[in-house]
Amino acid sequence: MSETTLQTQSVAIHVRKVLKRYGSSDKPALNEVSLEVPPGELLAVLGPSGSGKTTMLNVLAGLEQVEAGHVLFGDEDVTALQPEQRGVGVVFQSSMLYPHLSLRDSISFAPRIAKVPKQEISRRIEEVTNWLNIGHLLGRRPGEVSGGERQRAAIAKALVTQPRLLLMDEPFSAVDAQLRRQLRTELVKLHRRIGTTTIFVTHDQEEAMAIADRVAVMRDGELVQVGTPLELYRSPVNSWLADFVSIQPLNHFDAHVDEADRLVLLDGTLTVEGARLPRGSRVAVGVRPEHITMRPEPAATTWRILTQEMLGSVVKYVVRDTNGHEITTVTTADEMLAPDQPVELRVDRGRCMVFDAQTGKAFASASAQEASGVS
Amino acid sequence: MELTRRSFVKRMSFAALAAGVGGPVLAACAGPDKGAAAGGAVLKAPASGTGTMNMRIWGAYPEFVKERAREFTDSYGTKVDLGVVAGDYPSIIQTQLRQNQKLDLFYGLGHLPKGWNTAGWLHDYERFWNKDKAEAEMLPVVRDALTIDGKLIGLPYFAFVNGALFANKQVLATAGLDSWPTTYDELYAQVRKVKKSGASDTPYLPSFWSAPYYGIPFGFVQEAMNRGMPMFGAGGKPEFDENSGGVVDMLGQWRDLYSENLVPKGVLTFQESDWIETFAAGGIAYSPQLQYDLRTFNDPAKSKSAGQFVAVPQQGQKWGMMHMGIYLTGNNGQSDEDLAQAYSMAEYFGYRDRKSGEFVVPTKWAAENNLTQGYAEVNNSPTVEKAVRAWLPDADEQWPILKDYMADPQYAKGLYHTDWALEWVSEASRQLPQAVNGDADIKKVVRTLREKAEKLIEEYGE
Amino acid sequence: MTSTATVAPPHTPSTTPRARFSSRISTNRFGLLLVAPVVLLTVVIVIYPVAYSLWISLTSSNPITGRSRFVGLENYATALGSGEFWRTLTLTLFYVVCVTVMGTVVALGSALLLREKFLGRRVLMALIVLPWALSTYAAAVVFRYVYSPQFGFSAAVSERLGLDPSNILAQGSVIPALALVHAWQFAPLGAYFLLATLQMIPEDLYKLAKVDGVRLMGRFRYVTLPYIRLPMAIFLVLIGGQAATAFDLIYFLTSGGPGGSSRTLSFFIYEETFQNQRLGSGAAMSWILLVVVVALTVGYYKVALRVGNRDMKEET
Amino acid sequence: MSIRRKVVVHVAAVVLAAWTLIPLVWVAIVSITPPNEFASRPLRFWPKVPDLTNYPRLLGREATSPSGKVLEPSGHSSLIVHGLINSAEVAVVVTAISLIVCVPAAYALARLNLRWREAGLLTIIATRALPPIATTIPFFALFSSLGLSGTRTGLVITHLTITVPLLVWIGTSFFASLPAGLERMARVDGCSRFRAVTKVVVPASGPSITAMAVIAFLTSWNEFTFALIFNTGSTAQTFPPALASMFFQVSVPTEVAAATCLGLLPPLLLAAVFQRYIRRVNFVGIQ
Repeated sequence: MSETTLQTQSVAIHVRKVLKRYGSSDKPALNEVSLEVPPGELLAVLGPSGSGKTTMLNVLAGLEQVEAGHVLFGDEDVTALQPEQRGVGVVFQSSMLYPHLSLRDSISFAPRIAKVPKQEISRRIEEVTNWLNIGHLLGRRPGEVSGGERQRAAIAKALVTQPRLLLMDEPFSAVDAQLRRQLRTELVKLHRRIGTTTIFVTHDQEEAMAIADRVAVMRDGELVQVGTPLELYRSPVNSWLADFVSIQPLNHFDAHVDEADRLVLLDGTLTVEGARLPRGSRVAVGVRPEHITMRPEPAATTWRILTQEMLGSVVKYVVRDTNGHEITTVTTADEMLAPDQPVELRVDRGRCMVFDAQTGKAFASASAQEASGVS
Repeated sequence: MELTRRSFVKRMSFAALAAGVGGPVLAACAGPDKGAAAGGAVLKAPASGTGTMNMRIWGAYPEFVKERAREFTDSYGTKVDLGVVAGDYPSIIQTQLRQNQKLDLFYGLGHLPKGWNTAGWLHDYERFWNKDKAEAEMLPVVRDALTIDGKLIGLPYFAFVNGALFANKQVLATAGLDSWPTTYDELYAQVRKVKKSGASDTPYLPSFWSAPYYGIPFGFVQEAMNRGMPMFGAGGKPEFDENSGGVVDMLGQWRDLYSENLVPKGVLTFQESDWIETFAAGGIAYSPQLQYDLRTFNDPAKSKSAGQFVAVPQQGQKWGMMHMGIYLTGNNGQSDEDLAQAYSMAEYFGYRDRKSGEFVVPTKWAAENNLTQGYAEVNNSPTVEKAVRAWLPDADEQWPILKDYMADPQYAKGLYHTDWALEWVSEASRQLPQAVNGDADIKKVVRTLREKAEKLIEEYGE
Repeated sequence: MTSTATVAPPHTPSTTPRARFSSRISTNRFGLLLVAPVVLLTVVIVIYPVAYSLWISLTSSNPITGRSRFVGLENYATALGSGEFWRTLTLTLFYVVCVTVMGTVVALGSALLLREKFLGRRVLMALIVLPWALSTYAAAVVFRYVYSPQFGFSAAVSERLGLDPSNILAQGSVIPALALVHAWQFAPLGAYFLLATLQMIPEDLYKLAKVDGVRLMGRFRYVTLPYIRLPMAIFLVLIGGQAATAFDLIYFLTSGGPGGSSRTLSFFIYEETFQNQRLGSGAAMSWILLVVVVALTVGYYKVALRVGNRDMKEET
Repeated sequence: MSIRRKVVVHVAAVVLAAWTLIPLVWVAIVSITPPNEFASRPLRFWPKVPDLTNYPRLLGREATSPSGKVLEPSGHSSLIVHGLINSAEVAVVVTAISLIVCVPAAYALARLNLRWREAGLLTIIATRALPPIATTIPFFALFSSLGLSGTRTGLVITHLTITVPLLVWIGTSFFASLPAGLERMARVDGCSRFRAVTKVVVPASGPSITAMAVIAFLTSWNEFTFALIFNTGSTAQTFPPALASMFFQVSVPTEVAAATCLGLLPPLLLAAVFQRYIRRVNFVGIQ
């Protein structure tokens, strides 16, 4: 299928040891960050505010000059290039369109600056706006269309330049939740269609996990982990990241390994078989609520259901042991268990994320993979 | 502080700026750098007019001057760039002289040229080809006024009596008055009678009390002189003081006129147009006015009581004083040719038309606007008499009265022929109203004015 | 990948033209480049002349004789030691007070009114800009036709009412009368300015106050005033500074009269520098006036900001 | 709204309209009052026979009075006509230069986070506290050496001393209110820093820049002090001193009124047309 005539490009992006500081601040906004993005990938840069993710976007767009390091598009070193020379398309968080221009003029602005022939511009606009279903709005100004239409127009604007790289800075943060989900899906479809290397900045882990081929998580100006959503989900490099990328808050446990090679959690009310760690080591263990298997067991004495919350397809339970410890579990909404129901809990070793008690770093991923293999 | 490259560049550019702009400024501020333009042989009248002459006039009858300038251009070929100035005329022109603007022919009042000449801003008329003839034809008082430091400083623009006493016959008749006042005391007594009779609420309009610089100081000097009080002696030495009655008593009378509401409201802030309008509107019995405005008052298009305004005869009591307008020529380092062109224009406007030998412009001034001139031949010419009689009420009686005003008027030469007359007049225009409206003690005002003159003599005489 | 029709030629360093100059330099330099003309112009036509006038204020020169000498602070001492100077300064302050009071009353009144809904509101909103479009000189010329006891509008009205047309520009009333003209001319700006702020006050606050039983004046005091205090302070500073330096209004309407009753410091400076051409003492007095105006402005600003901030804190 | 409140508001609106308009309308009425009706007792609010002849006469034409008399052009016509032309020329040049210089500067001060930004703005605003008469003093000396006295160039320079600080001030607050990130978008759209300003910021600030232009024009058109001191009587005399020359001289007050109306018409029209933009002027500017 080749109804697309837009000349799209997809280059590999190489970010090499980029250092960026603002003013005289000691703490770098980007601390020797390196990142490799293969051509055509949709990469989400995820991080809390102040983590440097927007700086990363600005550095890629050329809006910020770096202090050290290099940025390459394919094999071209663009570090010294100005934004207008980089051939990137950007969808900004706010003011994504020129307030004083009609949508058509906003969208055609960049190609006009680049002196693209008029006919060619019209052709591209027609094509892109058809994809995005905003062809009928081109005569209006940004103030006269809805939020979602503005987002689509902004994307159209970024695409008509046939960018080598498409950058998006939390483009959907200003619209309501439902529309955001819809736009996300459209974005993924569009990316499939055009295949342009796309870097998408967001602080919303759900969004990042939902759309990205890979996610780069940033914190305090450093890249914490880059991986597919599944990798991040299953093998976070540290406990902070494990927390950050999970939709439901993790259950955290201090644990030690006993003589029987078991992980002993919560003073022993919960144990995990097959720790495969040195005896007596003290570790931090994180378990996702959905990875705790819960089964009603009238005879159970340790755990009882404290509260339950219906979350649609799943039910979230808070369960309490006799010592007053609480943990959260999520199960499919096949049945609803009532409070005070005695339950039995089980955690597989493969579902445990084991971190160093002091540093919070995950133990070598090899053991984790091995563990998952066992389960 | 370490001298970095940046700060050095910064300093250098400041220095360059200061040198570039500051140099000429400092030089210009040092004051007049041209010596008085004097000497040289008498010039010959130019054969033809060339170039453009700058002319600046007072705002009265600009259309008249414009028309004459056009005629001059038609006749002599010299173009005229005519500018009209009103308001603070002396300060404005002095500023322009100071700033070396090109002023070939401009209007000046009697108290101005002495200082300007001292400053070296003027070209005198000693090299004017018809200087002797023109001087011989001038009224003696005019010739005297125009002779500064023994040299002819310019040609007369006009010569009329400032503060000529006019009356509104209608109001006087209503009040039942049938004799003219012969002294200021009688005048003020009559004014009170008129008010008492109900014929007018504000029977007296002392036009010269008003806001402009040529208002109250001139009124003060002229009434004092007319009452025989000494004002300024040789070198501008003040001869009045706060202890010997004289001007103090006179100001006391003014104060009474004001506080008894015998004068229109707001007179102290009147501009010239206000005082003309107010008198023309009727309802005022007596007012010292500019002599030539008698025509305005009797012009039905401008006045509601036209035909009622007459001049009060001088029966042993002089009213008003000589007021001189002068054509002056600025000294901007011009060549003899340019100076001759300026003289040529001055001759046309302020003396005789070289081609016809007639007083063309002066006669028109006098005939059309009743603006009397510095030459008896003009003022008494049949043309002028005929023109004036055409509108003058009681012409047979009034025409000799008007001539009498011009026969031997007082002139405040003692004050006017000082370098500092302008400055003293400014000070007086601020001090005197306060004596009139009671803001300041009269004696204190008089003392201030005397001391001001003494201080100025000291400063300028240094 | 579905989009395979054509692929644009790859960007290579050799084909990328050099970036424009404005992009190559740092933000700060680019900014300085944009500011440079103004800085240069301000230095040449404002700062330099002003500094130069500081120098002039230390000299004394005679316009006619041309004698000029350095006198140090003598001009300042003379000014500060003269009764006339203090009289004009006092008069200036009185004038400033009159103008600010009248200007604020009119501006605030207009703004409060324009916040309401009424017939012709849009037209009135446009109309009130008119006085502002004139400068004080033009306003002065216009008000000559209002104030003249001979042909003024006020005279016409008072005659109709059977009153004696009074002389508004008389000793006792001249300063308020001039201030009124100034307020007439300057209030529209304040009205617009305050209106913009008034429209930001949430309607709910008034409802809340009403529910709490706060009366009209109380609602103004506790709801409106805290919001408009800062813009009002700024307006007061603007109009006050204007009034303190006004000259043309007085020049046209009274020339400082009658008898010096309206000779404010600004007009006094005009007389000294221009009529008397005593640049030295005129410059010295200008500097004193400048210091007074700046000191009052800064002081007032500080107080207003503090009060404004306090109000805002109380709110939250 | 209660009826009482409605009545009060409407009455207040009428009062405000009257307060604003009466002085202006009265001058207009005086300007069409024939001389013989002027200052009649009792004063009339409307002339019996309106007389429009002052206007053509001031513009240099003959006119026929209501009584059928053909009147010559006013003696002050060339004064007024030249004054209007000079004022327009000076105001246009002042507006153009002010915009060219102030728009970039105000933009930079508002949006580029410059060093010395505060100091610069404060200096600029401090110059506004100078009495205009005080700035004439140095120019008094400057102009005599540069030969700028009595020229349009000189007047333009003096007017810039007022308009430049003013426009930088209000321009800064205008630009500060533009949406954030406008320039960044322009940059990635292929504009250099400079083009981002000319191609995006300036067009997007249309209303603000219009307001700045109107204010510069009005300031120059209305400027009196410099024009009085440096240009009175010269060929470069602008309207205000020309009107002053009529005002202080033996002119018929009705004619002065007509001249006043002629000179005030351009600023009044301009302000009325652009008042929506002018209302945006925000003097808070700096914090």
